[in-house]
Formats: sequence, C-alpha cells, structure tokens
Amino acid sequence: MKKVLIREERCKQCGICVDACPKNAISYSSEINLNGYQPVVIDDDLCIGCGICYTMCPDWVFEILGDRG
Amino acid sequence: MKKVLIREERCKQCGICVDACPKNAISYSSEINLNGYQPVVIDDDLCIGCGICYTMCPDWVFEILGDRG
Amino acid sequence: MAIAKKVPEMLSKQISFCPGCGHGVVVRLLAECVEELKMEKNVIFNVGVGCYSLATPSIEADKFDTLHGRASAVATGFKRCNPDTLVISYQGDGDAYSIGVGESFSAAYRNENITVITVNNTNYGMTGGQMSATTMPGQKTTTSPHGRDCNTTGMPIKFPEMVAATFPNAAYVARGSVTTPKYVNQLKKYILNAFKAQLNNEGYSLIEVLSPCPTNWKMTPLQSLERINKELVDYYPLGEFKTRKEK
Amino acid sequence: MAIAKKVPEMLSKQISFCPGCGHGVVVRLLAECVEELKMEKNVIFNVGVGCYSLATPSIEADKFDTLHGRASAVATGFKRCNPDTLVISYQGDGDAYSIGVGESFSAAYRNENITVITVNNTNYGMTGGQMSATTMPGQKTTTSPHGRDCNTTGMPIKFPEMVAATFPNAAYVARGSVTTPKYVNQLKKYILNAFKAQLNNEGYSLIEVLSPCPTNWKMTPLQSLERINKELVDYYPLGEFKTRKEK
Amino acid sequence: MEDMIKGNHAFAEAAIRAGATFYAGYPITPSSEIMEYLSVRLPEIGGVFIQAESEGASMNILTGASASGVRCFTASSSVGMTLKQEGISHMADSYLPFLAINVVRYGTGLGTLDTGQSDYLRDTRGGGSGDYRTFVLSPYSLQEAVELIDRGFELADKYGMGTILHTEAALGQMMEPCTFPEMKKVERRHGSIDGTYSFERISPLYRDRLKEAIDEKAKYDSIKENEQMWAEESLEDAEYVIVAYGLAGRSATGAVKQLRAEGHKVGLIRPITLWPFPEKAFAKVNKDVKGFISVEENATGQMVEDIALTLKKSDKSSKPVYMFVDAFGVPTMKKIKANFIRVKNGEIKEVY
Amino acid sequence: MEDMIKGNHAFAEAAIRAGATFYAGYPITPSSEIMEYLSVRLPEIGGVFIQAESEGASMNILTGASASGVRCFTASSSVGMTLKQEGISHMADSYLPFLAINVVRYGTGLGTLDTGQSDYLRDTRGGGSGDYRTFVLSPYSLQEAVELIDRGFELADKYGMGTILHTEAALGQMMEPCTFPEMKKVERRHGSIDGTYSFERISPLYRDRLKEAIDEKAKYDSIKENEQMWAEESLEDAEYVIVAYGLAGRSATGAVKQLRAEGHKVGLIRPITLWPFPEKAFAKVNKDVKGFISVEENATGQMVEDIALTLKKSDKSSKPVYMFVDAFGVPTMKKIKANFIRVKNGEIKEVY
Amino acid sequence: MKEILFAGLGGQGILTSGLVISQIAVSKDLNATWIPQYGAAMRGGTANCTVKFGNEMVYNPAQEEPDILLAMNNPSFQKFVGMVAPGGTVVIDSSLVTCDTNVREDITVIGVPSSEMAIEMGHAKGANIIMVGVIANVSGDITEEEGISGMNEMFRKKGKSKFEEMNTKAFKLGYNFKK
Amino acid sequence: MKEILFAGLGGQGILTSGLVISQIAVSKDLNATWIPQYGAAMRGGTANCTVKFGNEMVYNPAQEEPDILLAMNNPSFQKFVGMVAPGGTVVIDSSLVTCDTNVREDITVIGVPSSEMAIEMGHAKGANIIMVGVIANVSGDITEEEGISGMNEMFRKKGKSKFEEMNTKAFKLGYNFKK
Ligand SMILES: Cc1ncc(C[n+]2csc(CCOP(=O)(O)OP(=O)(O)O)c2C)c(N)n1
Ligand SMILES: Cc1ncc(C[n+]2csc(CCOP(=O)(O)OP(=O)(O)O)c2C)c(N)n1
Ligand code: SF4
Ligand code: SF4
Ligand code: SF4
Ligand code: SF4
Ligand code: SF4
Ligand code: SF4
Ligand SMILES: [Mg+2]
Ligand SMILES: [Mg+2]
Repeated sequence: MKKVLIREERCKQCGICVDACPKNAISYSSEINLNGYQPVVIDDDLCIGCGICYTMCPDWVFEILGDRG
Repeated sequence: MKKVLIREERCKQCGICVDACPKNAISYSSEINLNGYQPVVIDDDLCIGCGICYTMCPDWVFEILGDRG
Repeated sequence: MAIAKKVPEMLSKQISFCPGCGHGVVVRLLAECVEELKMEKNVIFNVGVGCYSLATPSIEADKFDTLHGRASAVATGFKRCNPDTLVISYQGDGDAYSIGVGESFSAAYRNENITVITVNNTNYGMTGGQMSATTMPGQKTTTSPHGRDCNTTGMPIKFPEMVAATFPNAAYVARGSVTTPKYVNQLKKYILNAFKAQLNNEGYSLIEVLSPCPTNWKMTPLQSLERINKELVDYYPLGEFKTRKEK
Repeated sequence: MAIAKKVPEMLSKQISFCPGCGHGVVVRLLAECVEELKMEKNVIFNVGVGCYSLATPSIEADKFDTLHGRASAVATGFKRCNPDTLVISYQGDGDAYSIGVGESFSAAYRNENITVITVNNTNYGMTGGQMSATTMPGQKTTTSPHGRDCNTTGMPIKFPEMVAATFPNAAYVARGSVTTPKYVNQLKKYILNAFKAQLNNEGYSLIEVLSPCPTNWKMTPLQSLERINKELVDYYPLGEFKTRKEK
Repeated sequence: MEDMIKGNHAFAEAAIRAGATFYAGYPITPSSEIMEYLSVRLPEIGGVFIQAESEGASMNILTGASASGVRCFTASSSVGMTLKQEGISHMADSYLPFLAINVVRYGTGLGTLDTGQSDYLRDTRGGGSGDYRTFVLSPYSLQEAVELIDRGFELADKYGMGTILHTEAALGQMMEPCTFPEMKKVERRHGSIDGTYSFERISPLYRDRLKEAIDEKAKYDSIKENEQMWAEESLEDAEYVIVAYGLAGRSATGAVKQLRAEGHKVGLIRPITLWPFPEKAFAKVNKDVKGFISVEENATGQMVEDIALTLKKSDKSSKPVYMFVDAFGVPTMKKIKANFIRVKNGEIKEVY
Repeated sequence: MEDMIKGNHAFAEAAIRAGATFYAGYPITPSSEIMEYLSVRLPEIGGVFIQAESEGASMNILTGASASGVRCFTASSSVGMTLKQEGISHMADSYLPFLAINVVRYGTGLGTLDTGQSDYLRDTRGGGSGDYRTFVLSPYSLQEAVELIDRGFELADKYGMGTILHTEAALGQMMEPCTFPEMKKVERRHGSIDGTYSFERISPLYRDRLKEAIDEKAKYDSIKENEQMWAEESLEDAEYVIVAYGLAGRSATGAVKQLRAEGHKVGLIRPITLWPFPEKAFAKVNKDVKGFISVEENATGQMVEDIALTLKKSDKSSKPVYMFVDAFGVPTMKKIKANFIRVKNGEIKEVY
Repeated sequence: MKEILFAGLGGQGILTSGLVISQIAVSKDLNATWIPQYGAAMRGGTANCTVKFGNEMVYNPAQEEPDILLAMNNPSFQKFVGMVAPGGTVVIDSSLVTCDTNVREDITVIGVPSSEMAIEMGHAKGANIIMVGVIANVSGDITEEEGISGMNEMFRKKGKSKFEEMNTKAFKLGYNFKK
Repeated sequence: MKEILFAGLGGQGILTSGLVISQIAVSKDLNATWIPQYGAAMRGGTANCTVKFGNEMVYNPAQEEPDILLAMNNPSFQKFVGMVAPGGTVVIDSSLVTCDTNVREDITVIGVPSSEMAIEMGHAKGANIIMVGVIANVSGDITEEEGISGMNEMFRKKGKSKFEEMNTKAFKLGYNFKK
C-alpha cells in the first residue's frame, strides 16, 4: 500500500532520503526527469510511512499519507 | 616653595582640581584669562606637590616639580 | 486517505537550490511553523541576499527581498508598522555576520520583536564559495585558497552565543541543524519557540542553522551532512542559548 | 628643579574641549603612555568623529581623522602597512558602537593588532547630546526627551564585555574611568597594558573609558564625575575583562 | 501672526502635517534638530520614531515601513546622505516612496558645517547604482519648505519613487515665521505588504528588466513634462538671466529686484524642482537673451550642467552660460550683483 | 603567444604588475574573481590581502593603507561601489590616491548580473557628497585594461586623487589573450603617515576650505586640459559620429568599420577617460557633421549628457545628439548599424 | 530692511537677544529672519547671529552688511566692526568691551554697561535683555510698548513667563538708556 | 571571423569546450574571445558561452549571430537554433538532443552521439572534447594537428596533462567523425 506520495519532477537525486530511510525503501528510477535527474522511487512493501524522507528532503518531494501525528 | 607650575591660559575653571586637591591648596584667581575664565592659583604653603591636580586636570594646566616618581 | 505530512500550501512551487542544499529544509520548516500557528495570512518573509534569494519566488506569502546585509533593518521597519504580524528575517552567514553585522547586532541590541534565521553554511554560497565569518579554521574557500588562516582573518564567529551573552532582554536564541531527522525536528521546535516568543511580544529571537552547501564545499550532499555532524557541531554547538521566560 | 609630572611633549598646544570634559584626561594619558614606551616617533593616532576630533590639532604626532564610525577599519589599514608602529584608534561611544559597530566588531573579530580606546560619555557629545548606545535607562537626551525607554531602544551596550566573551583571541580588554585620581592611575595602567600587548603582537586590545560630558549632561563638571561614580560604574563595571596572557 | 520657528523644526512639523507617521534617522549637524523635534512629536501622534544605528540602517528601516505602505521619511546631511544612497537606489528599484531631507553642508567626504550646495549633482543624478531618479525639491524659505514637503510626499506616492528635499544648512538653522496646514490623515498605500499576501511580489531575479527600463524612461519623461516647478522674475525682456536655487536663489531674487531697480535688464529663474529640472522656464526666456548666470554655493559649479543641457536642446543652444561659485555660504546680494556686472562687462568667460 | 585569460584575473594581475601591494574588498558577482585571484597572488609577493566585512569597510581600510603611502586598490560592482562612495569622497577630501575597479552590473539598487553601463553618471560625478572628482577610465579590451590600470595608479599618485576603472560585467567575465608588463616596484609615497611624524597633517576643522576650493577647481581644469584619452575613427569627414565606451565602444568600432565599408560616412569617438571627458576628440570632428549618436548600455542615457555638454561649449552647439540605449547587454554591431541607419533616415528624434 | 548682528561669548544670551528682536518685528507684522553663525568652533568660544527685518521679504537672511552691531566682548567688536554699513551703529557692552572702539569715523558707537546694569538691577543674566531694549530703540522701528509686548509674548509661549517682570524692567532700562 | 555558441547543461563541460577552441585559435595567432552567459540562473540549469576568433580584432565579443551552434541538450537546441546565421551549422549531441531538429532549411545539422562515443571510448567525461574535435573540423579553420597541440598545451599549462592521451583520442574521434 502506498504510504508516500512523490513529486518526481522536484527530485534532484541528492541521495539524502535514500541514506536516511530506516527501511532502505528508497532507490532511484531509471527515468530522467525534466531537470535531468533520476528521481526516487519507493518500495511500498518496505516503506513504513515513518516520514523521515519527508523530514530530510530539501526539495519538498514527499508527502506522507496517513493521519497526522 | 613652588611645587607646581600652572599654565593659566589653559585653565577653564572647571573646578575638578580644586575639589580633588587633598590639601585644599587650589583656588581661583581674580584675573580673567583669554578664554574668559578665572584660572587656578595654588597656595604654595598648603601644597604638598602630590600631583593629584596634574592627574585630574583635563586641560593640561599643571606640571609638578620634583623628581619623577 | 488523509495526509499526515504535507508540504505547506504556501510552498507550491519548486525551489531552485543545488541538490542537497540545506536551505530547502529550512524554508520548509519555516512554512510548516507558520502554518501550524495559522499565520499564513499574517506573516512577512523578509529575505536578505544569498542563495536563499532564490526561495522567494517559491514562497506564496508576503515577502520582500532586501539589500545584502540589511534584512534586520528592513524587518525592523516591517515589524514597527505591522506589530501583530509575524516578521521573519531570513539571512545567511555572509549576509548577517559580515556586511550586515551592524544591522544584525543593532536589531538584537534594540531587542526588535522579530525572528532572525541565519543559515550558516560556512561560506558565501551565492557568489561562489568565498570565506565568510563562519568559515572554519583551515577550511579552503575561493578566498582562503590554502585554508583559512585564523591568525590574519580571526576565529569563526559564534553570533548566537554572542547575542545570548550580550543582550539581556533577547527572548530566544538557539542553534539547530538540518543534518539528521532528530536535528530537523529539534530545529522545528526552536523555530516554533521563536515564533511564539515573537507573537507574545517577548522580543528578539535568533536561530542559526548549520546547513550544507555541497556545491561550494565540493562534496556530495551526504558528505556535506557528515561534515556538519562530525566537524561543525563541535565548534558550533547545537541547542538553546537563551530559552523563553515563561510568560 | 626637575619636573616630576610633565604634560607630554607632543601635547604642546591647548585643547578645546568644554570645561571639565573627560577627553582631555584620556588624550593626556595616551600621550604619557606613548612617551613612556618611547614610541613618540612610531605612533599613529587614528581618530574617529566626535568631540575628540577637536584633539588632533593638539597632538603633535602622526595622526589621521577618519570618517564617523570607520576608525577601526582605517586603523586596520594603518597597522597592516606599519606593523611595527603603535596604532591607536580613538573613538567615542557613538562612533564605535552605533554607526561604526560593524567596523568595531569586525576589527575585534579579525583580531587586528590595534588598540581601540572608546570614550563612553553616554551620548553623542559633538552633535548636541543625542542618545547613544550607552545612554542609561531613563537618561534624558535630546532624542530621548522623556528619558531613555529601553523597551523600544534596547538596553545600553556593554561592548568590552561582549568583546571579551566573544573573541577568544583578543589580547586585552578593560574599562576605566577618569573620575578619581585612583581611577586615572588605574586607567593609565590599562592603557600601558594594551600598548604593550600590541607592541608584542598579541592582538586586539580595547579600553572603554567612562568620561563626563558636563555640557550635554547639563551638569557641572563635579556633578558629572559624581554621576559616573555613583550611577555609571554600577552598570558599567570598571576593571579588566581580559588580561594579557604572559608571553 | 505666526512665530519664529527654526528651519529644522519646521521641516519636521511639515512632515507630520503631511501625514507622515514614521521616521528613522541618525543625528548629524546641521540636521539633528529634525529628529530631536520628532522624538517628542511622533510619539504624541502615535507614530514611530526610530533612532537607528546609522544613516544606512535608517534608510533600510524606512524600506520596511514604505513597503508596508506607511508614509515615512528620514533626514540627514551630505556625508550622512551618502550612506543612504544604497537604500535610496534600492527603494527606487522597489518603487517605494519616501521623503529624505538633505540639509546640505558644504564639502567633500566628512565635509564642513558650512552651508552649501555641493551635493547637487549627486542628488539629481543619484549616488547609487543604476538609472534611477528621485524628485529633488529645493525650498528658498521655510514656508516654501513646508509646502514642498507635502508636495514631495504626494509626488513620491503618485509615482512610486523617492523625493529628496534638498536644502541647506542655513535654511535648517535659520528661523522665520511660517504657517502650517492642518494635519492630514493618510491611509496605508494600497497593495502594500501587511502580512495578508494581498498581492504577489515578483522576485528581483524574475522581473522583466527590459520592459521596466522602457517603462522607467517613459515615466521619467512624463515627470519631466508634468512636474517641473520654478519661480521666475522678468524673463520676457531679460538680457541676462540669473539661475539660482535655495537660499542662493532667495538672495538672487533680491539681487535681481535691486538690479532691475537700477535699470538692468536681468531676469531670474529659481528652480524649485532640481529634478525634474525646470526646462520650461528657459523656454519662456526672451530669444535675444545674451546669457545665463548660474549662482551656486559650491566649488566647481554643478547646476550649471543642467542649465547648459537645457539650452543645448532648446533654440538657445548658442547662448553662453556663466557661473558664479563661491564655495560655501549664502552668496550675498552684493556679490551676485557685482558678478552680474562683471559678466555684463565681458570680464568673465562663459563656462558653456 | 599569450594565453586566454579571464578579465577579472587580468585586472588583478595588472594591478600587481603596476606595483600595488595592498588589496581590501568584499565579494560580489561579477567582480569576485579579482579578489579570489589576489587571495593567492598577493601573499606570493608579500603584499596584503584583506577580505573585509563589507565594501564600505574595505574602502576605509584602503584609506589607512593609502595614507600610509602604499599603492592600494579595491574592486566591486555597482551596488557594492555604492557602499564605497563614503570612503571614496573621504579619500578625495584627504587627497589620497587609490584605484577602485567597478565591474559594472546593470541596474538600480541590488541590480542584476547582466552587463551594463548604468553607473556612468554616478562614477563620473561621484556618489558621495561634495565637489570631488576621480579619474574614470574605461577599457574596451583586456589589453587596454592592463594598460589603464597602470596608468590609473600613476594618475592617482600624480594628482593625489582616486581612479575608478569603470568596466563591465562582460569584460570582467570574458577571456582573451593579453600581455603584461614586467613587475614594477613602487616606493611608499613621500609625506605619508608611517608613525615618524615627518609632516603635520592639518585637521579637517582647520583647513582653508576656500583656498582648497579654488585649488581643486584649478587642478580639475588642468586635468581636463591634460589627461583626456580616447580612440577615434574617421572623424575628419564624418557625417555622423558614434560615441561609445567600453565594450559598447568595441562593438561600435566594428560597426563603424562595417558601415564605412558599406559607404557610410560615419566616425567614432571612444572615450577612454570618462572623466575627464575627451572633449578634444569632439573638436577634431568635421564642422559639417550632422549629428552624434550616443550608444550606451543603460535605460535612460547617461554619457549622452557629457556629449551634449561638450558640444554646448564648442562651435558645434547646434548639432543634434541622438541616443541608442538598450538597457543591458553589449549592443550588437547589427543593432548599432540599424540604429545608425534610422538616425540617418530621420526616424529618430534627437535627445539634445 | 534692517540688518542687525549680535555677537558675544557663548553664555551671554546673544542668540536669544537676536531672537527677541526678530520676534518683536514679527509681532509688528514685519518680515523677519534670524540666523546663527556656522563654522568649526563648536565648543565654547564666540557666538553670533544675524537678524533682518522689514516690510519687504528678507532676501538673503545671512549676514551681509549690518546696520547695527551688538558686540558683547572684545573679539566680537574687533572681528565685526569693519563690516558695519557706513552710517551704522555699534552697540557695545562697555563693561566688557575694553579695547579701542574709536576705529571708524563713519559709524556711531554706543557704550552701554549692560553687565553692570544687570547686576545692579538684581538680574545678572539680564544683560542681553537690556541690550534688546537698546537695540529696539536704536533700530528706530520699534516702540517701547511693541517691544515689551512682543518680547513677553514670546517668552510666555515658551513657558518662560516667570521672568516677565524682570525682563520688562531690563528692556525698559535698555530702551531708555541715555548715552 | 567565426562565432561559435556552445550550449548545454551545467555539468557537461561546455564552457571548457569553448575555451579549448578559443585557445587553439590563439595558438594559431588568431584573435579570439570567450564569453560565458549571464543572467539570473545561477544554480544548476543551463550554461553557454560564445567564442569568436579570426584574423581581425574581435569587436563585439558577445553573442550576435553564431556561425556554429553546439547544442548538448534539448533546451539548448530549442533556445538557440533560431539565432544561427543563415548557412550556419548546428552540431548536436544526438544521444541527448531528442527533439525535432528539422526546423530550419538554411542550416546544416550534424548529429554526433558524443555522450555514447565517450562512454564507449572509456572516457565518460570526454564528450565535450569529442565535440571540440567536431567543431574544429566544422569551423574549417583548424587542422587536426593544430587542434591537438593547442588543446594539449592548454591543459598542460593548467597542470592537467594527465588526460592528454584520452583527450587526444577524443579530439581525433570528433575531428574525423563521419556524418
Ligand atoms: C552590497 C552587496 N555586496 C555584495 C553582494 C554579493 N553577494 C550576494 S550574496 C553574497 C553572499 C551570500 O552569502 P550568505 O549570506 O552566507 O548566503 P548563502 O548564499 O551562503 O546562503 C554576496 C557577497 C551583494 N549582492 N550586495
Ligand atoms: C556619517 C556621519 N553621520 C553623522 C555624523 C555626525 N556626528 C559627528 S560626531 C557624532 C557623534 C559623536 O559621538 P561620540 O562618538 O560618542 O563622540 P563624543 O562627541 O560623544 O565624544 C555624530 C553623530 C557624521 N559626522 N558623519
Ligand atoms: S516514509 Fe520512512 S520508510 Fe517510507 S520511504 Fe520514507 S523514510 Fe523510508
Ligand atoms: S532527498 Fe529529495 S531531492 Fe534528494 S534524492 Fe530524496 S527525494 Fe530526491
Ligand atoms: S600638587 Fe597636590 S597638594 Fe599641590 S595643589 Fe596639586 S593636588 Fe593640591
Ligand atoms: S582642573 Fe584644570 S581646567 Fe579645571 S580648574 Fe583645575 S586647572 Fe583649571
Ligand atoms: S551554492 Fe550552496 S547554498 Fe547555494 S544553493 Fe547551492 S548548495 Fe545551496
Ligand atoms: S560636548 Fe561633552 S564630550 Fe564634547 S567637549 Fe563638551 S563636555 Fe566634552
Ligand atoms: Mg552562507
Ligand atoms: Mg560620546
């Protein structure tokens, strides 16, 4: 089940979320976005919706689904 | 005996030395100097050459006779 | 399904910093806190000159681009004319501590009821990575090519510490970082504290943020975060230097 | 008969301050210390803008009148070009702590090897007694007609304390006064310390002097001294804030 | 009957009457009485008075106030105005109105305390970077200053730009009676920054500079066309026209009256707007005029450039321009007259 | 054969070769490479490199260096130069030489990063208070810049005043080959402050300002007479003369060559000293010239004033002056030519 | 139009004297200006101001050629006597101006021992007001009543009416001073 | 005189390509200028520079009407193709420029898959040097030897001679690329 929304066009492939994800759920797409980066993709099976990727991403790529808090 | 030299023309009659002299040896002359002030005069009998007037005077009026120190 | 963590409404446009630049996190946190305090329609983002100047087009709220270094003075004008509005002065280490040190110092001294956010990335990012007042001893920059020599240029400045020690009435002073989830959350708390202090008329608040500049540091984003965690926080300790008096 | 206490040679001309003004004592002490260190032919008096600007004509030594507030920057230029010369930056509270606070702060930050003397008379003497950054709470000046309101203007600044706390490498920082013979002698010691620190390449030194401005305080000279002794020294404690490391 | 009032106090009161509620500044002789007065007066009317740490900071504080839509002003003198140039040009670029009073003191750098007019070129051309202009208004009496301060605020608001009241030490320090208008209440300007995000401010990085360049030029041209102000005497039959502003203009007014009484065909143009320069006044001058004489309180002649430029583009391009500059101090009527006679007698060479 | 070198690096190296040993500055695009280069180079030669806290402070640091008799310089760009005006005018008033490089970026206030020439009036008239002037030299190539930097220091020393190398973003950022002279060794200036009290400096409070005013004017007049520099093309038979400096002048040089080849009688004056303005070049122009065209990289036209003033005082006072301004960017040869044709066809109205 | 130059030492109230005269003129619906000296000497030393008044607008408010000079000390007399218009009048405090005042044939010098007179009348700081009276009379444009009411109104508006009686007395003394 | 516009993404080494061409020209004793783009886009994004060279002095060093355009990505092609002089040439990296390049009749478009070629030759960062070779050839002013020696000397002087062999290979690949 999808726990995280991604705005691919914003990702700059900095790798911060990839490193920070406690579940190693994040990797790069093979597609290239408009800015020339390979945006992140999330493995929904691994993802626990903890929101750390949201917290760390400098480019406002993520939104975390679920109830607040 | 004279223990203190005075450059009368510099005195602005501020009263600081008069107040500071431990021997009350300083008073004002009745003459008026070029700047319109009544400069200080020293009562040599009272003066002990302590140099406090030199130390306190903002207008470089005094010089204290005697050996240094 | 509801959204638990959502990029604030006012940040609906993409931002054009380099990959991994810390400014993006700081801007988002500010917007989150403004939203949480429901001040979206009662806030002024007053912005100095540095890479963060690239952020104003992405902030959908009242905003103003000042001259380099003068943001704390301009913020003073805004706050005095809009005493009930949240006034945020967003600046960099170059902006706030070098060219603007007079304005920064004097706003703190007057205890202006504003919140100053200084993003410390230990160099002048926008102009190509020159030495700033926070460049570390030995750090190579484009104007300290052999590494910063503190004998001729001075020791890096700790402005928050100075403010806390020098201005007895300042309301709130802290230093945060964007380098780990824990730090980011902590920084958000600092920002909320500062905003609340301002809205409660407690006086001047200042938060310095340690932030990576991968481009000019010539590091990958991850190396940059590591540099901060390993090297910078020792010299620039994180934490609150002045906490709010309970009011 | 020999002369035990003699006005330094370089001060052969009369000075044109108001009666009882403290600047006269400070200038004399500086000249005395220069003489004692035999630096008469190797000293630069670098002077800001304030009533002390009236002193340069009376100082027979190398001297330079700077712009208002910029003396510490100009002194930097002098010192870097004349590293073996004693460079004195003579400034006032208005000059050094308001318009020049950026330059003052930054010279201290760079740890320039100069000696800054700031004569603090809690107002802008030369321009008619306006409020300065050191004006006391409640003090009436021509721009704080009902007495200084620190809620809108800030608390008076303690610059020496700030320098001592903020700049770890600063060589020497002290505050003196000209109001009693004991204080004057003590101040002279401070000045000698600062000069020696500079000549020994120990770095930045700063001495603030509490000094009367009878004219703008609308007091007699004696009342002015009393005001300092009774009111100012509590807020602006005298003493050394940073002593020389033995070298 | 009005009382004697000091120039600087009159300037300050005039700004209050014109609805200004915000002042930031830094003391400097001979303008300090303006802020001293305001330190009492502004709190009385619920306005904001800020003594800033410097002239530069005060201009930037004003930037925040003006961007908030509040009628605001500052004052200083020559070297202090230099420090405001950064802020002045930034406010110009941000289309923010303000009034800045320059109580000019003579001289370069720190300058002197003498009265003078040596900031003409700086104030009319701008000391900051770029192509901007501000209104530059120069009064010759306190009454005129009171009126120009009100007008200066209105012009600033109307065109979204700054106004400099360019006056002299002597006018700031002198006293004479003058009448003040009633207090005006001015609303915050529409479309200003108040936190509500009522409009979107375009980042300096994304503005259309080419379009703005064209618009600015058009705006300045329209101001030049519509906002010139001057006073004149006897231009129709003048053989020579004296041009002088401020107190030099006042002294020249007297000199011209006396010269006329003595039978000389002399006229006067007294620019009130230094920018836009009153070119239209020159168009009114008799075609057979023999020359123009610029009377200025400075060392090298500054306004003389604007006179020459004005003539260059008129049908009087061949008419000579003479100059009488006496460094500092208000030029006496006696000297102005003597100088006129020398020009008339061919004893002085034209400068343009 | 020389290598390609970046403009800003060439400027910095040229100053070193000219014997400068002291630099203080603050970074700003598009001039920062000057100080970056010097942060390596000055320590190599035992000179002093100071990154100051601001442009203003750097100018005041320079004041101390220049008063010490050391050959010193700074660099910045437009808005940064605004902050130096206070120091520039103070150094002028203190008769202290310096070189300041203004790598002009277009625009008012903060400005843009585009190349431009919108600081002409400010730099030639001075943005500080008072009547002072500085030399203003503008190169059209890196080779010329190298030469003018040396010349600028010499002029500054000779006359005891400042020199501004007024160049453009594009010249600072571009690369082309150039040759440098040998390193020059320059002694500390005589009569400078070194602690030994070799001369008595008169306090600003006691200087004879009237005498100085007269002396300054005379000095400036003599500089105007003796130090004009320009380049010219085909003035003898020109029907129209294009006037342009810096890179606009370079582009215009090419345009004029092409127009000549196409049979147009067009000439060129390329001012190299913007102050003193090369009035003598205009005297060489054919009496029957039909007009002058000012080509500038700004919004409102600035140098055009100096062209008009020059003509006003010459026998060409009735000749029209046209203007082609295109805000920012180096004007292309194509546009300059097209504009010339429009002038020739009477499609453009003169501005003076 | 009358031009009057008031000159003396810093503390002698010379600027106030000038202001009172100008305010009296204004109270008579005349045009008037008052302008203080400028210059570098800021601390102590001499002070002076120029007052002009008349029916016409005052053109140049600055010192040009005084019809009347009030000199309250030697330096003021010596510095300014040469500028007085031919046929003009110089009023001196004869208690303080001790130098030779017989330096020009074409002017009248009036000595008034105002400092002594002021001490005598028990209003030691009132010498400048005595001189206002003298000048008011010498100017020929101001009656005794106009002078007194103009002066008192001015001080009243400044909230300084407590010296009214003394001032009136001093003014009268001066106005009626017989050389 | 030749005018060449080099355009691409930030990291593609486009500014270096231009510089190498200009330096080769200089090594042939031609006049040359190199000028980078200006503008507000400072962080990431596109980059471009204009090189001009010839026997005569280069008058306007700024972009006017390029004879040759090197476009290393789609936006660069689209933005600049319209400015190319009639009869001019556009060189594109055909691995990256994927948009329709058939937009003008009066110019020649040369596709070179330089990115792929670079990876193939084991010098992934060498696409820009391959393109230098292509441009050198297309310009018609530079022989293969002149190009190689000019380029290598430049890198040598910068202390970057360790890629000399690779660069030479890449240049040759480009110079001899057959469309
Ligand atoms: C008066 C002035 N001087 C210099 C500059 C050039 N400048 C722009 S941003 C900047 C430094 C910004 O550094 P910082 O504030 O630390 O921001 P960062 O880009 O590092 O986030 C400088 C020097 C300018 N815009 N204005
Ligand atoms: C740029 C500038 N602004 C303002 C002034 C006016 N000014 C001269 S001295 C002074 C204040 C001096 O105060 P301080 O330094 O405390 O010296 P003090 O006279 O009290 O000893 C001011 C504001 C100036 N000369 N230059
Ligand atoms: S929400 Fe947590 S687990 Fe899921 S991708 Fe983001 S960081 Fe990883
Ligand atoms: S942190 Fe954001 S920008 Fe960076 S890789 Fe992850 S999603 Fe992309
Ligand atoms: S030397 Fe001492 S005792 Fe003598 S007069 Fe001075 S203070 Fe008094
Ligand atoms: S302290 Fe000096 S100036 Fe003051 S009264 Fe004594 S001698 Fe005179
Ligand atoms: S240069 Fe540094 S501070 Fe600027 S956007 Fe890039 S990473 Fe961020
Ligand atoms: S005004 Fe004050 S500081 Fe200035 S000389 Fe007079 S007493 Fe001294
Ligand atoms: Mg930074
Ligand atoms: Mg003071």
